[in-house]
Amino acid sequence: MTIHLSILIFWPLLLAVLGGLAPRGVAPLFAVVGAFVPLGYAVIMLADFDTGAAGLQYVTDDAWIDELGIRYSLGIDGLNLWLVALTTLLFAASALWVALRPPVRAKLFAVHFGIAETAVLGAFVAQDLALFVLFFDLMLVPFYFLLGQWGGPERVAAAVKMVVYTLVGSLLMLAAAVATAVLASPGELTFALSDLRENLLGENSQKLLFAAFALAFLIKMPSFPFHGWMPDAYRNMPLPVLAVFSGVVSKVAAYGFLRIALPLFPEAVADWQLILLIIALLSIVYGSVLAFTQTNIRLILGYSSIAQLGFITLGIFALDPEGRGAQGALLQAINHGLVVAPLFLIAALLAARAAGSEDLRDMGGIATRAPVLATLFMIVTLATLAMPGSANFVGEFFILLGVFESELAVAIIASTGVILASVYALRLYIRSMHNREGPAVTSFDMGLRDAIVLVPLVLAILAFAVYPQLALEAGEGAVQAVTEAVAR
Amino acid sequence: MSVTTYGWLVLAFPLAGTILIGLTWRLLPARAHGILGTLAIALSFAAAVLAFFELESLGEEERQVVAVGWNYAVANGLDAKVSILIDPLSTLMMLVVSGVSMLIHLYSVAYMGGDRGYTRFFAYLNFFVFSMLLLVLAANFFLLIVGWAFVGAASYLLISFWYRRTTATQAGIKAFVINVVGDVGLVLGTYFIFRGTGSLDFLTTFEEVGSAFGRNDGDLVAGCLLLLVGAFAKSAQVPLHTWLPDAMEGPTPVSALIHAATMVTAGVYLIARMHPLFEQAPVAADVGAILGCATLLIAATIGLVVTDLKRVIAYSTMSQIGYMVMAVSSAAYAAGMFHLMTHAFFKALLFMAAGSVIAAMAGTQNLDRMGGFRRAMPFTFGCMVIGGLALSGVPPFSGFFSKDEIIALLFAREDWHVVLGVLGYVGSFMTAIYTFRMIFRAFSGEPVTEARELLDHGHLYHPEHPTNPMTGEIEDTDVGFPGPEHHIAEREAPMKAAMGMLALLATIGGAVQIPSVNEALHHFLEPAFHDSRFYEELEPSGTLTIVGLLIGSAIALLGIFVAYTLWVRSPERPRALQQRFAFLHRIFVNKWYFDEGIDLLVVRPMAWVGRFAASTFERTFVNGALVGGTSGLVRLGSAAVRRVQNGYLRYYAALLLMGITTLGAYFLISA
Amino acid sequence: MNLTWYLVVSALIFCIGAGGVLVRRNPLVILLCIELMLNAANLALVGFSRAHGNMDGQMFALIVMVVAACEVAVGLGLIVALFRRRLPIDVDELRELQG
Amino acid sequence: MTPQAPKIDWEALSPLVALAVGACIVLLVGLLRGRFARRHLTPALTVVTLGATAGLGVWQWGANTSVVEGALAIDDLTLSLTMAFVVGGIAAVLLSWRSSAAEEAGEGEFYALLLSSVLGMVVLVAAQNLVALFLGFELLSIPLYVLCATHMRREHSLESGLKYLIIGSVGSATLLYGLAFLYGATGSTDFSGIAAAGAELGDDVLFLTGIALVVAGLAFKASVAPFHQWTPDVYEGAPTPVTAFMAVATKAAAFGVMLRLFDVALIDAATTWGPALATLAAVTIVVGNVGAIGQSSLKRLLAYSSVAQAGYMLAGVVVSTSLGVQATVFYLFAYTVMNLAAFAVIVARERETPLGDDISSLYGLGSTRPLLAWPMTIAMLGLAGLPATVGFFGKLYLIRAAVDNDYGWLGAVIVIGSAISLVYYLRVIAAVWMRSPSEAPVARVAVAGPRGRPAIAGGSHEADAAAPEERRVTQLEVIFVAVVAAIATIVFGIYPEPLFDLARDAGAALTNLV
Amino acid sequence: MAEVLFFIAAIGAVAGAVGTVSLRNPFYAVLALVCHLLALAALFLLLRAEFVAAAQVVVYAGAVMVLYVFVVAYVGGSGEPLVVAGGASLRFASILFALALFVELTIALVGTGLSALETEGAGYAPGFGTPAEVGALFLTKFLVAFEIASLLLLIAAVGAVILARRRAGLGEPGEVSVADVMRGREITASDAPAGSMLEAAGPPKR
Repeated sequence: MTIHLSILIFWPLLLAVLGGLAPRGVAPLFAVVGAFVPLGYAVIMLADFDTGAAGLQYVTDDAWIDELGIRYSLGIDGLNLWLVALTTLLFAASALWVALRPPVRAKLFAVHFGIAETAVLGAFVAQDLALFVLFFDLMLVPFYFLLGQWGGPERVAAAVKMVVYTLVGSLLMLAAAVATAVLASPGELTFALSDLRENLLGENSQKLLFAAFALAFLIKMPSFPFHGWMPDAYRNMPLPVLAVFSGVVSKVAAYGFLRIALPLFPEAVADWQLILLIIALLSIVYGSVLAFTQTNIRLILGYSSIAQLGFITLGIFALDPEGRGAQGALLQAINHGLVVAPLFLIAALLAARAAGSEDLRDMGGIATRAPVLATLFMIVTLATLAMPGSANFVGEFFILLGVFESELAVAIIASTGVILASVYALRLYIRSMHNREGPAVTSFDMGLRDAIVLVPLVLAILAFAVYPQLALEAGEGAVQAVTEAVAR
Repeated sequence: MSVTTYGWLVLAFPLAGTILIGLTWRLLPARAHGILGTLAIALSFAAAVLAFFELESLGEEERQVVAVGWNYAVANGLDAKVSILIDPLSTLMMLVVSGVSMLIHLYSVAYMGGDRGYTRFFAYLNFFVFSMLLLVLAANFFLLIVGWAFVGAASYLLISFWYRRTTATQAGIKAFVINVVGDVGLVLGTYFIFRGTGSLDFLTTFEEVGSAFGRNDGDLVAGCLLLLVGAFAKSAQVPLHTWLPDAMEGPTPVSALIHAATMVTAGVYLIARMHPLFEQAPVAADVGAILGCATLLIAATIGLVVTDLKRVIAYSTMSQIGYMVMAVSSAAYAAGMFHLMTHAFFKALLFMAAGSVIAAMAGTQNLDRMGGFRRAMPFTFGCMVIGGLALSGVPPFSGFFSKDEIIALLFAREDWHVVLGVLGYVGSFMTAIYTFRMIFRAFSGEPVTEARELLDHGHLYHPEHPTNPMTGEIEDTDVGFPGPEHHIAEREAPMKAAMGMLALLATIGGAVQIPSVNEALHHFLEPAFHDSRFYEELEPSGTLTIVGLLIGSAIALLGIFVAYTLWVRSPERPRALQQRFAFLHRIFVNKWYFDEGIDLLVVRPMAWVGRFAASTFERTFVNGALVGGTSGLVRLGSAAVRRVQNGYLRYYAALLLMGITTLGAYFLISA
Repeated sequence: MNLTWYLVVSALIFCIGAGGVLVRRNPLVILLCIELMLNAANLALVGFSRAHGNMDGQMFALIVMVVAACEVAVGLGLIVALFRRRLPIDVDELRELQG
Repeated sequence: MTPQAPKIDWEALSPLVALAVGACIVLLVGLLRGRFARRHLTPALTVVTLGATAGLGVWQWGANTSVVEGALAIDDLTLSLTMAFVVGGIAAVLLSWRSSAAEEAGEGEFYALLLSSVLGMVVLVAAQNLVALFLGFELLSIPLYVLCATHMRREHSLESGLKYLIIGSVGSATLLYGLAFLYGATGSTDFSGIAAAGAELGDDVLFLTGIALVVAGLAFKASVAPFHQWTPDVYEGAPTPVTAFMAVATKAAAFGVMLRLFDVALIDAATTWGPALATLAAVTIVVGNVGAIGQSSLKRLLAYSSVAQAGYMLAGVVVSTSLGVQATVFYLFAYTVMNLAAFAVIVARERETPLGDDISSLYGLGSTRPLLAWPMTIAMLGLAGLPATVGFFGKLYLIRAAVDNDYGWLGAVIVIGSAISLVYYLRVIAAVWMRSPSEAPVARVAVAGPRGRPAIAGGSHEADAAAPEERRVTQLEVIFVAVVAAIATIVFGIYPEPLFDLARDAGAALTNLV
Repeated sequence: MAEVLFFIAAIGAVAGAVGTVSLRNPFYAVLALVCHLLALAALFLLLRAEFVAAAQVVVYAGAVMVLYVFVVAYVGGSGEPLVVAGGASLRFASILFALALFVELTIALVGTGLSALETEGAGYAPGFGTPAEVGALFLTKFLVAFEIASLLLLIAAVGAVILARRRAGLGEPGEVSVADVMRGREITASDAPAGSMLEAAGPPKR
């Protein structure tokens, strides 16, 4: 019983509120502090985490609402340890980025930003179904404001579309969660995952409820064909926000599959496996193909995310005995977050060099006077296309191996996704950095305030590429537990 | 120090060089980086040499040493470690790679002198060497794949080194994507093998393979074929070869190093390395051999007609690698590696010479516009001829021994491999022809303006505008384009040194393995192939060898003679021949329509699907049916509700009454 | 004379009243129709009270009369107010609020 | 025969007495000459009365007695709902303090009517026999008819009054006829008697038809589709404080009586009316949410939303378990605080801008008036049922109750409804935060009074007196209501335990349920 | 004998109801309602509800209706054409629904298993329906109802006053508002609703 996780998740909120009350000027400072302390916490946790031990660590478990059997129970294990770290890292980076370029009404921005981090972290560490759902739905609110107030031209419409579309899933999940708890509770109603895992439902109700959860997660990812909200949202969301949104929020969905769906509905998962694999496959191919037809950088990255999350879904539902697929999915979730965030920030820099345009057709030749930017961008690009030697490749290697063992054909088709990825990623790089200069391009290298954010992120990517073992070891036990649950 | 330590050092130096150059890109003057890079490789080479001796000092059977650096991805029953394997095979490769690389670095120090991207060039080049050595030293599939992809990336970076040339970037992405195809093949192949042996480590796998798979076991064959996909993509074998000719967009040293000497031979190395698997899956091996043979003929035919200097050499590279693949796939391992080595020498040499010529031509590579450089650039001419003789296998040059060794072993292999041997001779005939066609057209005949400029005024030809030789579009000389002082034919010392060195090697390189005289290489490599079924047995009889050598030299000389008659004696003859064999000529000129085929089968459909998805599907289904449909439904309902809410009190009352009635009806019915 | 008759009559009156509310436009008359409905209820109540022989129904009926009176008072007050504001005494004209 | 005077438990009866007496006093004080007395004393006294009622209610908590020959039951259900009425009442008083609606009606009368309406609600939910029920019903309605019309300068007000009166009377007539049938079928006016008789009556036609009519009558009061149509018009036309009061208190009363009647008197017919009510609930949810989309008048929008909310709460009634009762009561309170916050903001904006209750009156609120913007935002998020607001747990609780009693599909309908509702709730939030005042259409002043005063429901003289350009007079009490309600929404969204306890006691009051 | 009386009264009641609904002139409608009420009183008597009957005549037919008559006179009961805004469709629908409802109710009343309805009613109990009984009940069982009813009356009165009393700024149709005179607008009888006092008085003298 420790308070650490509570501090970890509520610190940003606290600072956000304080920042809201503080005088206008210092608000960004509050945001930075609010984002960096959790980062420190997470780093310490990484060091302190006991890889060998099974089960949860840093557990907090208090009664919250007896009436509904909802407990305030948090915990860290192999599944969420690194995702928490990733979250704190990306939020810290993004907060710093914003603090160095304060937007209008920075105070309000900081408030929503803090709420967002709290919600995401909460969703990651929650060990109670209702608590998870609560944070999962809460996540959307701050992003609605961030998109709606600081977004691009059609921000309001995009924001409404995003929230409504994704909440349709989330609310169904809410109902499903309640149903699960009510049906599964032995006596007293309980939402505690540990209890729910113990007494599972009948196969039919499992199928129904799993469908609700799956829908919610697939929409959130987003996964083909439920990505209708994505283009508008991505086109209009402010880039630093988009960095964390695309980097982290989508991972909550993937994590949800591992934490909630697989353990609670094993039989349903077994029945729906092929369907979900096919959805994942379609996401990979469709996302990749669209990614190399788009010219708007945000959309290229958006569709590439669809493909990447397709891979993650693929891994989760590989359900191979060793749990390689899930292991890879977990790793890939971290990797994708780690690469997509800097990419969005770089996109901001590119736009700054292409007279504000985010369209590839207006770019080209930006590398000429920006060697540092070009190098960082190149590293991130290669990581994105899962070049062997990057941690992303390790992730995909595990995923594909997992699928290869359960569904050979799927694996072989999916591997074309790797090829397509190399096409759209390089296309993005070449058409922005290489070739003849675009008409409005003025090439200049990145400044200190860009480097201070981007370089650490890229270093993180490199470090991860050299030694992914750490994350794998942490995840191994937990992942196997999950997959065994399904196998049983 | 132990042999593995040297192995790590071999890896460490180039990497350190890359990082150092990268970090000091602003601190040191450009030239310093050139020297730094060369130095790094030199050290690496030294380490390789030491490793060689260290290895020699070990006993026959413990000449396969594995060293584990750290666990890379050891989880869920997967054993992907950072571990290197030092054995004669990898050592030979180390030596060749680091050695040739060193010379080419040296060459580049001068050749790239005028380029604005000088520092970047050496960073890339060092990175490439590191990757190549990683590939060579990898002790498990995972690391092999890593190195494999790294060299691919390095080659991409160097191909599109002049990144503001659209032609260059296109060539780059083409090369990269095809290489990724290879990587994927390698990965999937690994899966198949891993499924059987349950380990990624080479030596474990090789031990397991016998017990894990039966002969020609389905999984194993599939795995090996997929490995071949990887090998072919990297070694530009049919049908995954189309990237290599385009890769000539890169600076000439790159072509020399990557696309002639080292990277493209990785496939050969892979097959040799995986020999236990291929011997267990002969079907796959045969496929390899046949495709290799096909490649060598196709490439040679194209080489006969291409008019681009560098591309001629590129195609000849393809065809030579075809020999090697054919060799290692038919268990002539030593011969294959031998040819790999000699080829590295003379092909690098040829490229350097070509680079010198191209420099003199101010970037132009078209043979039709060349001529008469013999007196203008004697040194280059000399090198070119030596290289040419070696390539076309004229005794006593290195190529002669290696190539004929291969063919001899093919004959020794009996049954249908004999056919391959015969075709090998056909290939070598064509080789001799196109090689000397190239040489004659570039050096003999009336000096062209550029040559004359060099002869009469002793300085290089400078066009008023730098242009892209492919498209002829005007360029500046800033970063991303060739620099202003980019024309330094054979002037500078480092170039001469490098070329001279290679010329020497190309001449005497064959000495290491002369049939029935000196079997050094064969013995040296033996420990690496101790588990091979053929290595010992496959031994051509003395007479066969002698006959082979004689036929080989005869064919080569004949080829040279033909070339001489055609392009020196009566230059109008080729035109006539073209008329005669118009059909063949068209096929050859269009490179057997491979690009078109791939474009038709892969690129176009993909693009079409993409356009369809982006324009139609996204709108009609994803946003139309799913989003628009539901929202439309809701709006409709909203409209309906608000129409009913029309403000007429009596309407409300009516609805009230209706509600009451229906409710009453329901209750009556349920009663 | 059994009680069903009385009740059927009350039902008839109730429905006439209800129908009246729908067809008339003058709020005064609509109020009258509502009175009809209430009286129908009264008749039913008294009838049932007779049937069960307990007084509750009758008491209820008396209370209803009071209520009816109150509704009338307020209703008429409203109509007067409308008239004062020079608003048309016609429910079909009063449809500012809609949609 | 000399009738034996019934013994009366004055303690238990005290809350009602307080209200009645308070009403009379306020009425009398309203007759005083002094402007101060009328303007400020009457509302103060009203608040005091309501406070006293609440206090007495707390004092009587847990007594669970039935008074005056079992005519009324003063149990925790009654008292808890009384609290809801009191909250709504106090809010209404604060919102109408210094408002022109009250002034036009004459403060004394205005507040007296308010109080008597509250009394009617208490009687309604406490009633143990049909007579008391009907009387309570009327006592709650008739004052409201008047209150709706009090803002005479706007014909909207009168129109809404008339519509409410006529439809309402039809509704109560229907109810009455239904009650008559119940009495006829069971021969008793007491719930207990009806329940007893209902046990053997089973599905007698007369009995069921009676139920049908009663359902219709009550459904009308709770604005359940298809008996909801008066709601938008009346809500829009009535003075905003009155609308707020109607929205929260009336709804609470209607559901209170539903709980009593259906879950006590008619429980044996549950198998029959259950599905009917469930269907009505589903229809209501859809109609309400769908209707609210694209409304530009905030009051209208909230009216439709209240229809939808009624649908949610009806689900709680349908399941007819004590869990359902608890869920309903809990949601009633959640609904009360959330709506009060929203209406308070609307009142404030009506007084500040010439735009009335048009959604454009909220434009740019976020940057200029955080104290109004946040309450509005929180209220909307709460009504949409998003986490960290009490609305979230309300929905959770309702769904849980529904699923618990095999009405899982109703739970699904609830969430789908909430999903649709987001469209218009988010629109309001967007208006608050994401639009600039410049986007607002040119001031569309509602029918101007003779002094060129924009006569807006809930408008205030201080506000109107100020010159149009700097009409910045927001009475503090309005902001106070908004902020308090918003805070309650959040606090109960994080620590709902107190509300749960209250709901649990209320549910326990209906002893006959599982 | 009772049957005869019943039929007379019932017919009277229904006829009155129909008259109320269908007569164009509100004034006549009111009178029709009075007839209806008297007939109803008779029915009450037949059902042994003397006091209710009496109250019906005195309170209802007497007091309440007088109120009506006054208002009609004040407002001017302009008979409206019976054409319905919703057109014939709504009217047809409403009649249809009314009929349907009637059918349902009748089914309920006839189909019920309640035996008492088949009889003349329960046996005669002494004092059933007498004022004494009523009074006693009002003071005992229905005490609450009684009190609340009284309060309700008070509130209704207050409400009526609020609504109907004069107000500054709200023009009185009977009077000429100064503003109108200033605007020099010609006040004509046509401005006043038909049947109002202004109409009777005609335009003001200048």
